[in-house]
Amino acid sequence: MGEIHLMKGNEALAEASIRAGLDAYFGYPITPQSEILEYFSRELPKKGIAFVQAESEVASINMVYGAAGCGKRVMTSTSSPGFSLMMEGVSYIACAELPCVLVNVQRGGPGLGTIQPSQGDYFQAVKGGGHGDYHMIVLAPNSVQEMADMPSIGFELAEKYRIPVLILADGALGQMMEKVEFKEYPKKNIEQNWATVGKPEKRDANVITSLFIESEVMEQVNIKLQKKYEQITEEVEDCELYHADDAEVFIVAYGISSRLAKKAVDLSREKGVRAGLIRPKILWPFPTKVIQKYATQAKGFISLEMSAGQMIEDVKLSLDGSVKSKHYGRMGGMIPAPEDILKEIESML
Amino acid sequence: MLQEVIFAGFGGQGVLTIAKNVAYSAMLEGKETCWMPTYGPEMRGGTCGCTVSVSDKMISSPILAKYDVGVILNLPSMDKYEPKIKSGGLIIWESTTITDGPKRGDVKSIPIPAYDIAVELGSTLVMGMVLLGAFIQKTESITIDSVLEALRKTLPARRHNLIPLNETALRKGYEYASKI
Amino acid sequence: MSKVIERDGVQYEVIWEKPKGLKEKQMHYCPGCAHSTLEKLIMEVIGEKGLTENTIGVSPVGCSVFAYDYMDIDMQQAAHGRAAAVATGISRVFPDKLVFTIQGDGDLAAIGTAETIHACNRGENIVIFFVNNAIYGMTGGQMAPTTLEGQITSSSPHGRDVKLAGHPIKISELVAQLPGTCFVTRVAVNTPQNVKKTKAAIEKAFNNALDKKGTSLVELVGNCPSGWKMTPVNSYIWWEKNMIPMYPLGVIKDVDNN
Amino acid sequence: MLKGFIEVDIERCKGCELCIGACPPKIACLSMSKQTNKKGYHFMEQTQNSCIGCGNCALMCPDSVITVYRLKK
Repeated sequence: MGEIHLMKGNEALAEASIRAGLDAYFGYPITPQSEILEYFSRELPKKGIAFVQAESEVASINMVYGAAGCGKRVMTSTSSPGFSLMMEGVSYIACAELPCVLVNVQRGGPGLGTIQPSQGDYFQAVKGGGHGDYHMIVLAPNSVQEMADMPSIGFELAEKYRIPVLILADGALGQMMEKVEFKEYPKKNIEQNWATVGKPEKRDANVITSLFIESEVMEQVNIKLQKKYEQITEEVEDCELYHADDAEVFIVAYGISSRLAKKAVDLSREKGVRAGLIRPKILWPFPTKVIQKYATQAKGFISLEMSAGQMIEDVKLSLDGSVKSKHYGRMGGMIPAPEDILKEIESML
Repeated sequence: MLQEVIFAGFGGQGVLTIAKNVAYSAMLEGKETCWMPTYGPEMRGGTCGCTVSVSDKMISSPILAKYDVGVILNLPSMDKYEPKIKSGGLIIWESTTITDGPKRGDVKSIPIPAYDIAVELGSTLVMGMVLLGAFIQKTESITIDSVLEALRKTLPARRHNLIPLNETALRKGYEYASKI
Repeated sequence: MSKVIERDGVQYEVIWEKPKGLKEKQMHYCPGCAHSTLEKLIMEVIGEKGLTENTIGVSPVGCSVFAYDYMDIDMQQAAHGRAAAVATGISRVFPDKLVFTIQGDGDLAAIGTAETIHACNRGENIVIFFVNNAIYGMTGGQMAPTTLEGQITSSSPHGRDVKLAGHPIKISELVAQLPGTCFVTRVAVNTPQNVKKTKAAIEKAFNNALDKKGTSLVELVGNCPSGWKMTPVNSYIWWEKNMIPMYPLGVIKDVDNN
Repeated sequence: MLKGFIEVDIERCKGCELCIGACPPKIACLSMSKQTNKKGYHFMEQTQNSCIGCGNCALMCPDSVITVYRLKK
C-alpha cells in the first residue's frame, strides 16, 4: 500500500496522470477544473514533460491532436463550456483514431451556466457531441481515489482501441478532498506504427487525417469505426453494484450522484425498502446487459442525475419497456437530497 | 459513527484551512473523510463554507443539505446555516463579532469569544484554531494531537515555528468549551 | 554532384527534375497555382538537406488540405485554422524535429488568427508557410481577410467595401511585432528569380527551426486563377500589378540581421 | 550539338503556359501542343532546338513536369 494523501480530485487526477506516463498536457483555465492546469504547470516543466497553457480550448484540443498524432500520452482538461468548444477537435480525433485522455469537470449549464457541479453534459459525452458518427469511451469516477485511478485506465483503453477517452467528472469531484493512494500504473507498451514520428526511407509516409473526400472511402472509414465501437461495446464494461442482489427498486447513477444514491439506498434499507444501486463506472459503452440482468427482479428503475434527464434514455433503451423507469434529479448546480431520492424510491413500489 | 460538519465564515478567515485540518487529522487517525468547499467565483472576501464528513465507514454522499455540527465565524454564515443544522445538533460560533446567536431551541449553542482569545494570544490569525479546539472538545471526532501532527505534515518547514502558537490556541479553545 | 546522362554521345547534366520527395500522385491544384510551386520547393529543400526522417508537416483545411497526398513525409491534417496549434502539439513532444504548416489566408488569417498569433507569440519552434492569394480558393472564391479593397469575389460581388468588410489584413507585419518570431518574410513565385528567392527563404526558415530560434513565417503572395476567374498567365499579370504592391515582397523581420 | 534540352511528363502537364513565359525571349523554344493529354489539357513541348538548359521553365512549372538537361562543361 502506497502513501495516503489528502487531495482534491483535480490534483489527484493530475498527479496520477504524471505517474501514468503523461507525455504532454495542453489546457486553458476554467472553473472548476483549473487546479488540474495549475498542478501540471507546476510539476510538468520540472519533469521535462510538455506543458502549454493554450490561448483557448479550441487550441488545446488541437495541440492534443498534434501530440497524440505523434503517438504520445496526451491529455487536456476543461469544464462544460470549454468542452463544447473542443467538440470540433474531438470529432477530428475520433475520426483520425488518435488515443488521448480528455477530462470534463462538469458545471451547470446551458450557456455560461454556473460553476456548481452538474451532470448536464451526459448526452454530449456519450452520444458523440461533435459532428459525425463517433464515440468516446466515457469514464465516470465518483471519488477522489477514482479521479486518480482513471487516467491510467483511460490511457490503456485509448491506446488499445485508438480512441479518445473522456473522464467525465463534475465540480464536486474536482473540488473535494478525500484520501487517495497512488498506485503503480502500467506504462505504454503498444507499438504505434501509425504515428507521425518522421518518415524513415523504408516505410510509407504516415498520415493523420480525418478527410476522406470520396464517399465510398468515407463510408468504409465509418464502417471500420462502427466495427470498432461494436467491439468496444462487447469488451468494455465496468459497473459498481450496491445492494443489488435482492433489490426491487434500482437507482442508476454515475459520478457524484451515485454517492447521493448510496446514501438514499442506505436510508431505504433502514426503512426496510429493498433499494439497490447500479453505478456505471463506464458510461459509454453503457452497461445495458447489467441493467437487463437486474430488470428481471426489479419493480422499477430510477435514473438519478443532476440534469433534466439524459442517462434515463439509455436506461429506457436498455429496459426496452420491460420495467417502469423514471428520471429524478436537480439542475443548475442544485443537489438532490437523499431524503427526496428516498421518496422517489418509495413511489416505484 | 458519521459526523457531518459545516465550517463557514467569510473568505480569508481560514475556514477552508480549519476544515482541512479536521479532514487531515481524521485521515491520520485512520478514519474516512471528505472535505468539500462551497466554492464561489470570488477568491477572497465572500461567504465561504466547507463541509467535512468524518466516519468509520466509507462516506457515501460528500454533498450535504443538513449538518450535525456548524462552526460559524460570521453573521451571514449564521443566517445561512443555522436552519441547516440537524435537530439536536451543535452550533459552535464566534461570539465576539457575531452578536446574535442561534435562535433555534433544538440545537445546542456554544458561543466562543475566539476573536478575543486570539487577540490575547497575540494573533487574530489563530481565531480559527481556538474554534477548532472548542470543536474537538465538544465532538471528540478527532484529537488535538492529530491536529498537531497534521500541521507538521501540511505546513511547509519554514512555517513550523507557528505550531506552538496554534497549539496554545487549540488548547485555549478546548479549555473554554469544556466550561460550557 | 548533379546527375549526368549521355545523349548522342554527349554528356548532359540534370539541371532540374521532379524532387524525390514528391509522391507520384498528381496535385489537384488548378493549372498555374502557386500552392503547387511552394510544395515542390519545400520538398526540394527537405530532400537536399536530408530532412525527410526529421520532418513532420501539417496541412490545414483549404486548398493545401491534400498536401499529404503529394509530400512524401509524415504529415497531419489539421482542423480549419488550427494548424499552428497542431504544430505546437507536435513540436512540444518532438522538440528536435522540423515541424511546419502550409496554410492559406482564410485558414490562417481568419478562423485561425488566434492560433497563429499565439503560436508566433510563444515562439513555437515551427515554420509557418502562409499562402496568401486574397481569396478562399477551395470553397469557390469567396472574400478572405486578405482580399484587396474593391476586389470582386463571389461573396463581395460589388468589390470589397472596407466600410462593411474591413481592410485587407497584413499578417506578416502583425506577427513580426511579436518577440517569438525570428524570421518573417514575404515572397512570391511569379518569376524564376522570385522562385529562387522563395527557395532560399524556405531554407533559411528550416535552418532557424533546426537551430531552435523560434517561429519563422514565410508568406507566399500567391495567385488563384480559378478564384480570380483568370487564365493562369493573366493571374500572374494581376498578381504582379495588384497583389505585390499591397503585399510588398522582402524580409520583414530577421533576428540574424538586427 | 544541343546546349540543352528538356523532357516533359505530358500526362502531368496542366497547360498553364507559365513555362512559356519563363523561357528567355531569345530562346523561345517552347510552345503549346495542339494535342491534348488524357486529362484534356493542351500540354507544352519543346519545339525549337535553341534550349540552353537554363531551367527557368522548370522553376516556374507548378507541377514538376519538366526535367532539364544542360551540356556538361
